[in-house]
Formats: sequence, C-alpha cells, structure tokens
Amino acid sequence: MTVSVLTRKGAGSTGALPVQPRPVESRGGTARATAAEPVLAIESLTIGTGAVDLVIDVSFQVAPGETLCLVGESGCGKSLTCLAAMGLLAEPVRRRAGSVRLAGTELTSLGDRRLREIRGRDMAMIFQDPVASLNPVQRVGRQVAEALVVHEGLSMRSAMRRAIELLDRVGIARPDERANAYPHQLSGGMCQRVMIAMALACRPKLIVADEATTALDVTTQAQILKLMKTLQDETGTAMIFVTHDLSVVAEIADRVAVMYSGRIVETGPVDALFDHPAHPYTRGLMDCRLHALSAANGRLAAIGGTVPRPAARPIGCAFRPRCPRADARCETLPELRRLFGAQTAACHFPGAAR
Amino acid sequence: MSLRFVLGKLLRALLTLVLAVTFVFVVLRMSGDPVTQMLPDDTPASVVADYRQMWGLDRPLPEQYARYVAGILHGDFGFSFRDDRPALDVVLERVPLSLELGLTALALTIVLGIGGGILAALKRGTSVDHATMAMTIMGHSMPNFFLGILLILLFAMTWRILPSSGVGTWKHLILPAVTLGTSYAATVARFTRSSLLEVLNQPFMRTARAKGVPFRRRILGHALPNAGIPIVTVVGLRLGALIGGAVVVEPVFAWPGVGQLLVNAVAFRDLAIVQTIVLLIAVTMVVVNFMVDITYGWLDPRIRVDSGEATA
Amino acid sequence: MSSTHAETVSPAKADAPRRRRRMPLVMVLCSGWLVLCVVLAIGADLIAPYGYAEQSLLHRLKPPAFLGGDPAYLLGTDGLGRDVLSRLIFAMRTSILIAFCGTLIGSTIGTILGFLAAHFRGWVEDAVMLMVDFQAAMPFLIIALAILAFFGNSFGLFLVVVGFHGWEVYARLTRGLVLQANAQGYAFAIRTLGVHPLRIYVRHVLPNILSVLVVQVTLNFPEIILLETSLSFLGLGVQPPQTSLGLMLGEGRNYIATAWWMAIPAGVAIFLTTLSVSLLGDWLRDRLDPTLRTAQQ
Amino acid sequence: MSNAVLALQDVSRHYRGKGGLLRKGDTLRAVDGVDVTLAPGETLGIVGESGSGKSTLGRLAAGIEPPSAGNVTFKGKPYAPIGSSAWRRQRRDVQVVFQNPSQALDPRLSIADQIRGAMEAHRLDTGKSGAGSLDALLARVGLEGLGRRYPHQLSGGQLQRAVIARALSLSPDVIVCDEAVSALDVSVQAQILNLLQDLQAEFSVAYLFISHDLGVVRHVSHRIAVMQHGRIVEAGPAGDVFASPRNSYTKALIAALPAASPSARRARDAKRRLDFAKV
Repeated sequence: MTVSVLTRKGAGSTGALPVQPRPVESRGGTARATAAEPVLAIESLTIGTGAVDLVIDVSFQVAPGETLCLVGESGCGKSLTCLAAMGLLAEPVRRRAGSVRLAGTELTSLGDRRLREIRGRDMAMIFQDPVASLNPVQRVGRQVAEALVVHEGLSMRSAMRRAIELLDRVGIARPDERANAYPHQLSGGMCQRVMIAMALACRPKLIVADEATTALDVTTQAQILKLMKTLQDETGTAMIFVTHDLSVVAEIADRVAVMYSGRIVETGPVDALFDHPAHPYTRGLMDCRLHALSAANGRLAAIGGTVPRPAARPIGCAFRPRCPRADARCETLPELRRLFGAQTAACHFPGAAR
Repeated sequence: MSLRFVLGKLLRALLTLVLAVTFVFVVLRMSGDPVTQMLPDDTPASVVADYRQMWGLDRPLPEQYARYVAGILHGDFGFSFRDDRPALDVVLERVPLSLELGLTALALTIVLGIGGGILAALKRGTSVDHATMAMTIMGHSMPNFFLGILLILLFAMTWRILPSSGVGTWKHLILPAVTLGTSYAATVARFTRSSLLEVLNQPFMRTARAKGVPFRRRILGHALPNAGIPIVTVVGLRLGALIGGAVVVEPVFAWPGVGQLLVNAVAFRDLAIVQTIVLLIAVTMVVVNFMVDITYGWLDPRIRVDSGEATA
Repeated sequence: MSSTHAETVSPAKADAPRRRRRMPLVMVLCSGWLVLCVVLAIGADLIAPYGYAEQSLLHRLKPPAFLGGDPAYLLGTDGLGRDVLSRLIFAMRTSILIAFCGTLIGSTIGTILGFLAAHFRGWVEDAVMLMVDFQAAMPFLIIALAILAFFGNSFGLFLVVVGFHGWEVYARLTRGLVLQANAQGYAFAIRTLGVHPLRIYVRHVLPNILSVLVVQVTLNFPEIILLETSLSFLGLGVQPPQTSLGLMLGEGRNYIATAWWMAIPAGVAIFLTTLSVSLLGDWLRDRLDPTLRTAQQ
Repeated sequence: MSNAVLALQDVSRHYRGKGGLLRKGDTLRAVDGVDVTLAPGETLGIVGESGSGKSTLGRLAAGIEPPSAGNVTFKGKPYAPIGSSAWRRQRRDVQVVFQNPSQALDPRLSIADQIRGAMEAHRLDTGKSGAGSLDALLARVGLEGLGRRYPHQLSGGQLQRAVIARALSLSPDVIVCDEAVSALDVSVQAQILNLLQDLQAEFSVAYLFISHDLGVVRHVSHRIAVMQHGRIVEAGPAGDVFASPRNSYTKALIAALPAASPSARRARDAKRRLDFAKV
C-alpha cells in the first residue's frame, strides 16, 4: 500500500512520460551526439494494420553501452517495435505515428536511400532463426563481408579479410575455413555467431537482437549471451534485446521494458524490476517463472487466461480481464507513471499486494 | 558435387529410359501382331511366317524383349513402310528443322517468361503485375493451334506481312515460334513470379535489408540466385510441354519437322516411325532431366556440398 | 485489366470480410459461362436447332445471320451445309464430357495411388513414384499419340487415354500431403489414439486435402480440354461424324480464308472454357489458402 | 520398480543414413542402450538438448516407433507390432501429447467431435469419459462450453487443453508429454503445468515428461533422467540431480542455465571469478 501512495506522489510531481529529458532539438536533423544523448529514442510509436493497432504509444530510450530488454509474451508487439526502429516494417503493417531518433537523427522522415545507408552501419539487427536468416546459397564469409562492401566501400577482397577477423572475434574456430562454409553446414549457434559478426561489421551504435537466443540450446544460449556481453563491453554498443524469457533478462539487461498487448506496461532498472515488480503482469510473469535451482514441486501462481488478440483488446487496461487486482477504475486506461527511482508502471494500483 | 549424387541421378535417368523402351515394347506387342501391322494386308501367309521367324516373333517374350533392346542399341528402329527406308533416317533428317523451331521458341520463352515473371514479382500489386498476370493466364488458356490460326488469319491473310506456312527465311520462323512459345512462356512467367515472391518473403531477405544492402544488390545477389534454382528446374521439366506443343504447331504451319512427321505417321499407322520418335523424345527428356538435376545440384550448395560439418 | 484487379485481394481489403465474400464480377462471368456450357452439354438435343450431322447442300457456307446470312442459321453453315451453331453445341457436349470423365479418371486413380504410396511406403511407394517420374518426364501428348497409333482410335480408348493425363500430379500431391499429415500432423496424432488408418484417411485426411485436390482439378480440367481438342484438331482424336471443338476447328482450318465462322466460334469456345476454369481455380486457391483465411469464420 | 507400468530395457533406436544427408554406412544412434522404468502415477522427466534422442525415447516408450534392440514392456507385456489391431487397442493405455497442439488436431472437426472420435475408436461410451460426461471432461480441463469450437477458434493453451482432454478421455495409464508446454507462452505454460499436476493427482496417471527446459522438468518431475547422445548420463530423484549433479554434462547444463535474478547473476559471476582466481 505504501507503494501506491508513493506512486500517486510520484505521478503528481513528474506526470507522465517521457521519463528522460528530451534531447535538444537539433535543426536539420544533423546528428549531434553528446554523452547525455540516448543512442535511440522512440517516442509515441504506434504501429497498425487495417483497423487494428498492434503497437500503441510506445516510448523508450537506450543510452550508449546500455542493454534494454523488451519483455513480453508472443503477440505483445516486441518484434514489431524493433522492426519499426530499424525501418523494416513490411506492408500491410505500417507505422501510424511517433518518432524514431538514432543519435539525434529522425529516421521516420528519411528517404529509403538514407535509411538504407544507416541500416547495417549505425544500427544492426540479429534475428531469432539464425539458419533461415542467412542466405542459403552464399558462403557465410561473403555475407559478413557484404556489409563492409556496401557501407565502407571496401573491395570484396579486403572485406573478406575483415570478415575473417570478425568471425574470429565472435569465437568461430578456423575462421578462414569457416568463411567458405554455407549456412546449412554450420550449427544454429555457429550461424548466430555469424549473424553477430555481420551485425558488428560496421561498428554500429545500436544492435537490435530479436529473440536472438530463443531457438538455441541452453548451453549454446549461455555461450552466445556471454559473447554478446563481452563484445558489448568492448565496443560500447547500445543494445535492444527482445525476449520472452525473464531468466535471459536477468543475464543481460541493464534496463527492462515490459510490453503487454501492444503497450509498455512497466519499465525500470533490471534490479528494481526483479526486486519489486510494480505491474501485476510483471509480477505474474515473475511468479510463473520456473527455475531448476529454486523451485520445488507444487502449484504455480499462473496468470489465468491468455493475451488478447489485438482486434479484441479490452477497453481500458488490456490486462484487466486477467488481473487479480482489477476493479472499475481499470476501465480507464492507466498512464505510465514514475514510481520510485527510474521505475515506471502503467497501473492504477502499482505494486499492490494481491 | 558428390559422385554419389551424380550417380544417383544417372541411375534414375537410365531407369526412366528403360521404362520408356519397355513401354514402347509392351504397347507394340499388346496392340497386335507387328507383322500383320507392318506388312501390307495382301502379304501371302508364307511370307508372314518367314517374317515372324526373321523378327523372332515365335520366340518367348523375354527373348523378344532382349532382341528388341539389342536392336535399338544397334540403331535398328525398324523400317518405315511409307518411305521404305530405315525409320531412324527418316526421323533424323527432320530433327534440325524441329530444333530450329524449338530453340527459337525456348529463347523467346526464357526472355519473355523469366523477364515478365521477375518484372511482375518486383512490381507486385501494381498494374504492371496485374497486366502481366492477365496476359499469362490468357496465354496459358489459349489453345496453340487456335492461336496459330488466328495469327495466320491476321499476319498472313489480312495484313500479308508474314508467310503462313513452310520453311525458308527467318520470316517463316516467326509465327510458329511465337505460337509455340506463348503458352510455355506464360507457364514460366507465372512460376518465376511465384518463386521470386516466395524468396522475397524469406528471413534472409530481411537480413539483407537490415544489413543495408541496396535494392539492386538484394535482388541480384540474394533473391535471384535463390529463386533461380526452382526456375531452372521448371524450365527444364516443362520442356515436355514445348515438345508436345511442337507436335501440334508444326502441322498448323506446315513446318516439316519431327512433329508433323509424327502426326502423319500416327494417321497412317507407320509404327516404326512412331516408335522411333517416341524413343527419341524419351531420350531427349531423360537427358534434359538429368542436366536439370545436375544444374540444380550445382546451383544449390545444400545439395552440392556434404552437410554436417561442425557444431558450435 | 480490371478483371485481374478483382482477383487478387489486397491486404487492406482482407480486413473487410464483407467485401471479400462477394464474388468479383469476373468470377461471376466465368461461372456464368461454365454453367451455360453445362446446360448446353446436357440439353444439346433440345437446344440445338439442327442435328450435328444434318446436311443441307443448298445452304453451304452461309455466313452468320448478323453478317447478312440466313437468319435460320445463326452462326452460318459449313462446307456441307451443316448449321455451325448446332455443331458447336454438340461439340461442346463431347469436349466437356471427355474433359469431365478424364478429370474424374485421373483424379481418382492419382489420389488412390497417392494414398497407397504414402500408406505402404517401401516398394509400393517406389513403384508409384517411378511411374510418376516417367509420366512427368514424357510429354503426355506423345504417349497419347503412341497409344492411339498402336491401338487404333476408338472413342472409349480415347476417353481412357485422355483420362490418364495428369494422374501423376494428383498422386504426387496426395502422397506429399498424406506423408506430411502422417509425419508431424493431425493424422499421426490420431493414429497414436488407435484409430484405424482407413478411418483416418476417409474421415480426417481426405476432407483436409480436398481443397488442394479441387484446386488441382481446376488446373487439370483445362489441360485435358486442350489435350482433347489438340488431338481432335490433328484428326487423331474424336472421329467424324461425331464432333468436338477441336475437330470443328480442324475442319474449319481449310476454309479459314473464305469461311472463318466455321473455325473461330469453336476456338473461342475452347479459349473461354479453359480461361474460365483457370481463373476460377486461381480465385479458389486464394480463397482456400489458409494463410489468407481470416481467423474467424 | 517391479510394479513399473512402463519399462524400457536396454533399448536402442538406430537410423541408417540414407541418400546425401548422412554419409553412406553411417548410422545415427538416436537412442543407445537406455534403461528406464515408470511407476504408476509417477512423473519421470527426460531432459536433454536438441539431438539428444529424448523425443525418440518418448516415441519408443509410447510404442509408436519400434526399438532396433531391447525391450519395451507395458505392464509386463511388450507392444504388439505397430499397425496391428492389437497395437491399436493398446493405444488406449498410453497417450502422447506433442509440442504443437494445432498440429495434433484435425482442423476440420470440432473439439468435441475429435474427442468423441477417439472414444469411438475404442468403442467407449462417449457419455463416460475419464471424468464422466464429455462436457464434464471439457470442464475439467478448463474448456467449459467450448466443445463446439474448431481448432482455429482456440488459443494455443486451449488447444493443448483439448489435446489433453482427448488423451484423458481414454483413461490411459501413461501420458508421454513430448515438449508439451515448450511452444506456449510462459503464463499459459504455468496453467498447463498446473492442470497436468492436478490431473495426475485425480486420475493417478503416470507422465513421461520430455523437455529441453530444465526448469519445467524440475518442476513437474519426481525423478529425472538426463540424456546426451542417445544415452542416459544421469538419473535420480529430481531434487538430487539438480542439487548435486554428478555427471559432467549435467553440471554443464545446470551451469549454462541463466540466472534467476540479476543479483543471483552477480553472485554467480563473482563466484566464477573467484574460482578462476583460485585456479
């Protein structure tokens, strides 16, 4: 209960998001990256198709060297948010509103050509299914080198030399031989390393990893997570890491944004979120987590029901039908409000005991 | 490419060939006594008996089959009673003309079919796409003999700018080649479009976009090499349709190729000619299929290279 | 061009089920033509103004009524004074009958063989697939010609030969779909419940793959019409005095310069029929595609 | 374990390499000499990474794949030859729940019809399923009033409930759950796991629970077997295997698990640095 009092106070003093100060308006869209400036700033992003909104009013920022985890179950709009950040949304899904700024440059107003020059150079993406995400009829070395040829104007020869170095750096043994392999000759974990090498090729400011370890075995996942952390420490790249697995969040995140049915329902530093989840959905996710080293037999505190389809989203708080705490107030949409510290939640009763 | 792969395909090709020879043999034997069919009706009975012995028709079937195969291997395809010459000679002298027509139509198909298909796929949903697809479905539905007659009516009889039949100059080639190529090109265009669209939806195409690869490079470097594999296959495998089409189109334009010969031979039941042509086409198709398989393996590293090398 | 606009459903329209449910105009026209064909084929004796072999040497080579010919002969007459319209109607009856029977024969044989191959695997599958390969490798027109040459032409044989066209596609499709359902799909799950395979195939698998087979029918049917008309056009299929669309076109070819109305109507009829079935097939495929189907029905 | 409902003795399953995928003469030993027993009403968890042979083991145990060597016995009797009518009758006793529920259901039949179909195949009175009437059974798995729905009208979790209901309608002694909750969202996963545990208490059915997810296996299993390269490398009571793993592969699996919380991660990393410094 004390939490909810705090919330109201917090809400009164700071109001709704944006949580972090907006970057100074820069004229002409020229990048003026200062230390305080976030690498990526997404504001009021809404994505939809037909009459349905799939992502609604999503805002967040990622600082240099920081890892932001986007968490939520399938159909929450995590992947679409990432694709929108990369400017990769494909018809019939499109961005309806909102801005995406990369190091101060507004991406949504850029033409195809400028956007393409930025993709792969300033921001790169890693996908869930590494084998299918590589061209099956091209050698992997060449695929890594292509980014360098396209963005840095290297010849294929020198790009290949760099590609081999990159493969070495992501922990592929005998990189000069493996560069000549085709994707189907490599394991899933190896292909994901190739994808990472490809993403790193032009030293991007931001890497977006969409369920990058979900399809991998536990031991491989551990290796890839470790590799990504190490590389991030070395390069200072900002990272958005999409996952549905809270254990992976605990491994890699600095900050977390929890999404539910197209909206962000809670954000905060990873420790705060794990120690005192404020939104009932976050709390529910925490409770139905299974961990081999902690849990014993017994009933799980499951969240009843399922994620609503975007077309059949309830009015007000979308989590209302599944929420143990919901009452009449929840028929009005709760705004994201700051709680203590940097933690925010979109709930009328944040942190309330069940 | 592994030797195993090539040998496997070769075995399949040979098996198909054996099947074709057996098919002809069985049909030939089932359809009645070849002696009475191949000899004029008024042949005396003693001559028939002599022929039966000479051709080994009094022997058991397996032996007959062995003799038949041996004969074919020695180039003995029987005698054309209409020409009174070895059937093989009659057929072979028609082959160059049919090749000329077929290859022209094939070239037309590849340019129009693959080009149109790529164009339609890249301009998906636009009027270019719709127009191309409308044309392909019309080309596909149009009986080629009817198209041929219409073309003759227009170009040869009404406007009198092209000859209606026969061989000679390149002008004689235009109408038959266009007629023959149309429906084939339509099939190829539709297939090209759909396989390219499928590739464009693959995850690796999204990777290429995420990498910032320019459009042209994405299409030329990533999409077409992947879409090309099924396209090559279908162009090769559907070659049978082109051969079948030639059989119909050649008589329409009085093009003295193998197709016309076959139609006449069937009409006059000149069986030696028919079996020669059937076997010739079988060999052609088997060779083409074999080449397609090999090309497929050569284009697709998933087949070419032994899989299963390393783990992370 | 508006025709093809209607056949492809743009994603924006996909969200409006109301609009999708209505049949596009082209499809209405196609269905209309096919219904007309079937009506003409069934009621040919009642509808046709003359018999198909009824000659009137006094009225030879009359142009169609609308081109100043005799109003008694709507589409004119041929070289033997036979009414082109009546012959066209009877020709359509023959061609459609052959295509219908042919499709039925090919689809039944192919589907059954496909099921057998997928169920028994082993040498049964090898044998079926070898035949499929052979059939797919040889141009069917050549096989048909060879059989007709060796056995001579009779209507029954011709029907059977034409019927075999395309069986291999049904066999391959069915085998693939059944294997898929058996390997990781519902059919396997139901098998583990202890349900008899025959019951699985009849009650579960067949209804599920029927839509694919129906689409294949719409591809196969025009091909059979083209095959029959091609053979008849060459004089190797349907024999006079019977008539078929191909035969009419073949007979009219010699008069093309003087009496084009003998050949052109038959050609147009073939074209419209194959076009209608193909367009309907395309449309059907789009509608039956589960990825395009809305989640709720 | 003399009263075992299901016993696998020295069971192997080998696949011969065919065509280009595996080189000539290679055999893939998917399962290689495995001994497993399952007591009535017990849950045995099988855990391993992809390619460890755990799914093949499940299929052998369920009798839907024949072993290359060794014996699989159900209540002391071996399975009848696959496809025989005796085998079909035996299907009633051992049910399988697969990973992808939408692939396990006929898309063209309603949920109730599918359950009815399964019962009719065993000539069971559709009024008397494992939990009474069909409606009662559906209600029991949380699908009250949804019997007339078609698979595409249900969510993934609901589909898996339907599959479980269909399995339960035949009152089996054993249900093999092959990655039964892996494709589900975490919140739904918890619901299904709870359901499975409740049903076990109610109908005393034994589970062979196969999963790559150590957390899930740990949660539901009484005993656990860890598989690697077709062999069981460690087995024992669930708590023991995780608390004090003896096999090095089990240790590696557990070490690779992501941390439960950021603080646990820091503690673990600090410990590893310390261990590294000691060495």
